[in-house]
Amino acid sequence: MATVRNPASEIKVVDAGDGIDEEVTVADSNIGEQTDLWSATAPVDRAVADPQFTIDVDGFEGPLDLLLTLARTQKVDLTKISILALAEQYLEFIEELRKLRLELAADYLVMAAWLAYLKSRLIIPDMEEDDEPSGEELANQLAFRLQRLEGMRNAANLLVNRNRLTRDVFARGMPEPVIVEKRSEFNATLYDLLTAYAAERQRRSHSTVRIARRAVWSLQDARNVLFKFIGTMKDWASIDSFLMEYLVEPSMRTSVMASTFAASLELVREGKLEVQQSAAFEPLYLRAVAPKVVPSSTEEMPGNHV
Amino acid sequence: MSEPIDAEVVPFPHLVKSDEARAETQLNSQMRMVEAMIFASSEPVSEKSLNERLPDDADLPAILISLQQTYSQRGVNLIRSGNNWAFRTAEDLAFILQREAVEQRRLSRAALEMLAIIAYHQPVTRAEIEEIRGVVTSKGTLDVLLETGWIRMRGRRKTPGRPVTYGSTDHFLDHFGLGELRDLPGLDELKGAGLLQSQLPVNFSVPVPDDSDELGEDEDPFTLDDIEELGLLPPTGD
Amino acid sequence: MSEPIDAEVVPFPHLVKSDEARAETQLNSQMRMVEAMIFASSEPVSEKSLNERLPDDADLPAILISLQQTYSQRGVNLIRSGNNWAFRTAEDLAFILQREAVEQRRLSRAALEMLAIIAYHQPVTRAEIEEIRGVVTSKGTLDVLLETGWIRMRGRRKTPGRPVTYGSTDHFLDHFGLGELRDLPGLDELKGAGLLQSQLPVNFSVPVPDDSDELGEDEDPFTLDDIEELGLLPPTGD
Repeated sequence: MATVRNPASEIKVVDAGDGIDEEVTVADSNIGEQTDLWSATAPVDRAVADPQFTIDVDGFEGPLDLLLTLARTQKVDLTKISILALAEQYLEFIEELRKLRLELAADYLVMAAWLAYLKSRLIIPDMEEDDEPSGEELANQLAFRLQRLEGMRNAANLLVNRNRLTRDVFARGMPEPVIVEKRSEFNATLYDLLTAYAAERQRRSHSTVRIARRAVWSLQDARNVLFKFIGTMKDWASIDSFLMEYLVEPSMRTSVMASTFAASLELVREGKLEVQQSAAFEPLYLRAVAPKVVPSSTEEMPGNHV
Repeated sequence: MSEPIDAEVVPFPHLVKSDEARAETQLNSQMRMVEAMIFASSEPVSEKSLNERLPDDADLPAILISLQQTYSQRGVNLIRSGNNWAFRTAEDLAFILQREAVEQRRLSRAALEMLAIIAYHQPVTRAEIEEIRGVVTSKGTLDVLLETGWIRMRGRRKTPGRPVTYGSTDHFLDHFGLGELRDLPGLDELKGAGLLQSQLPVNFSVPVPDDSDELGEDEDPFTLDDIEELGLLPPTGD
Repeated sequence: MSEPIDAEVVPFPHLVKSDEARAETQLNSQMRMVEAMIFASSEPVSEKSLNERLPDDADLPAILISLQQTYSQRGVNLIRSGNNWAFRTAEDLAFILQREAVEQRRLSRAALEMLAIIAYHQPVTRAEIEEIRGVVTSKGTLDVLLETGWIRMRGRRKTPGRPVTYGSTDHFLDHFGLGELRDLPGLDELKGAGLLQSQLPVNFSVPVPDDSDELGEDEDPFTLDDIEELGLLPPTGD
């Protein structure tokens, strides 16, 4: 059992002892609690809703975000963080998740593999003739990326909490009906232009797809037809013989055959139909199942079909 | 946690001032509120609704009179109509707003689409634009686009009928902040920005627009006759 | 070409008194014009378009500074964003204006993070944004941001593939009450720490974590005062 708490983030691993109720709760509330702008990525809420699946790695914006959250549990300035300890923590965390047999996105595993490599590079002294960056350099790179991400998080937070137009600060509510700007007579932004272009091309590309769509005979269609003929099928009859009228349209042929075959198997399972075929690729013969059956012999089978 | 007892508190000016001065400060602060409320409102504000948002002891008539005086010599005046109040440009300055008033026109969706197609697919003929858009182009839309100064007639395609080819202008690049035509985002960027969905037919492509101002091999320059016919002559004086 | 010798020069205030008075009247009248032009619009007005409508000899920067001072203590302030100017309600009056507040569109955390990266790192490509965030950008996040009008496609990076670069808009400055990009909160600190570079700065290093309890050369032991001040004493029962 391990519990780590800090005001910025919370990672809790609780082992109830029987290995089943193992629960991992991750709450990341590091940014923007005081603003209504962050759409809540509330893993906690999800955890409450579904106690069997209390970790949602989706709550993290990728492995770097997870690392950053873990780093905060070290309760130190990011510039003083132990990358080695952080790597171990990440690997442990991932291991913990895998014990729960949770599906993890590939990039979390890639990061785990990289951190395992980094760990080995940090522990084993660097070879002199090694061309690759040293363990320390790799660690610095990671630390840099973490600091940079955190820097941006903080910046975003500072930004959205400024006094903002239409929320804290207001423009003239009743502008006078005169346009003061005189940049050009026509007004359109590049974004307008691109949106229009993309939407237009998209629309046309879709209509192409629609034309290519094939008509399909549904299973239900096939069942309906089989039911219609089932009364007349006292004797063995080739499947083609009563599908003739539906096979006229060449594009429908495959679909009609496939659906009818599937439907006939279904009816066989329900005990309403019998199916027979002398060999692979030979014609299929169908017959209704009579309430009291005298088993029919193969001699009665008409053999005049191709 | 514990603060030193002799912490320095920023003194508010009116604390040490006379009652008169205090009243003035209060009036000032309430004037600011009324000023902001009238400014931000999308319609003239009633005295009732101003009163609702002011402290109970506020003397609204006095505030309004003060404000009106303050603004009386400015470029903007506080105007009363009935029991409602609004800011208005001073009447003697109306000329400055009207003189240069330019109507901003928004391009219709069809015009924007066409403009984009001309930009990406240039040099392109009207029939080709219609082929891409799948609809017949109204003559007016092309006229509006020509009026913007963002597109121009380039020349004539060397095909039967010798249709006019269209392309974009330098003014187009200027307006949309593009260094060159090749700066128009390509397929990957349009997808990346979420403007195009990712499921597209295999043969879907976004052309890289031709940069050169020079006519292509399949284009002819305009002849004198063309210029007359298409009305390309610069307007001459009466 | 030859100017009359007695051409009227904008008189400096220290000249003869009548000239001084005249200059003041002139400044006043031009202030009124600028005031009216900016006040009439709800959008920021560019210096260019202000200048176009002022007399040639007008000193726009001086007028704007004067106006800004005049309004600094009022309920409505004159605000600069980029090269544009607008009147905005004073920040401390937000509480009384909540009625006017427009429901803000909620941006996802990812979108806001991207917005910050674009603002602080601009011009920045999508790949660079993804590098900083360590994740692939979900489809449409950029689209949502573009729709806000706060970011724009700027151009293309001169590297293989010529990826589109993104940057912020004037509307972004206006919305977040920034005079210019240099006013971005925390910008200097980020720059100083080398965190706005795309590559690891040369001198960047993470101190080797020191597990030992012994202090480094650049550390002093806590004094008793520190311990009290920082609340390092073990909590005692109530």
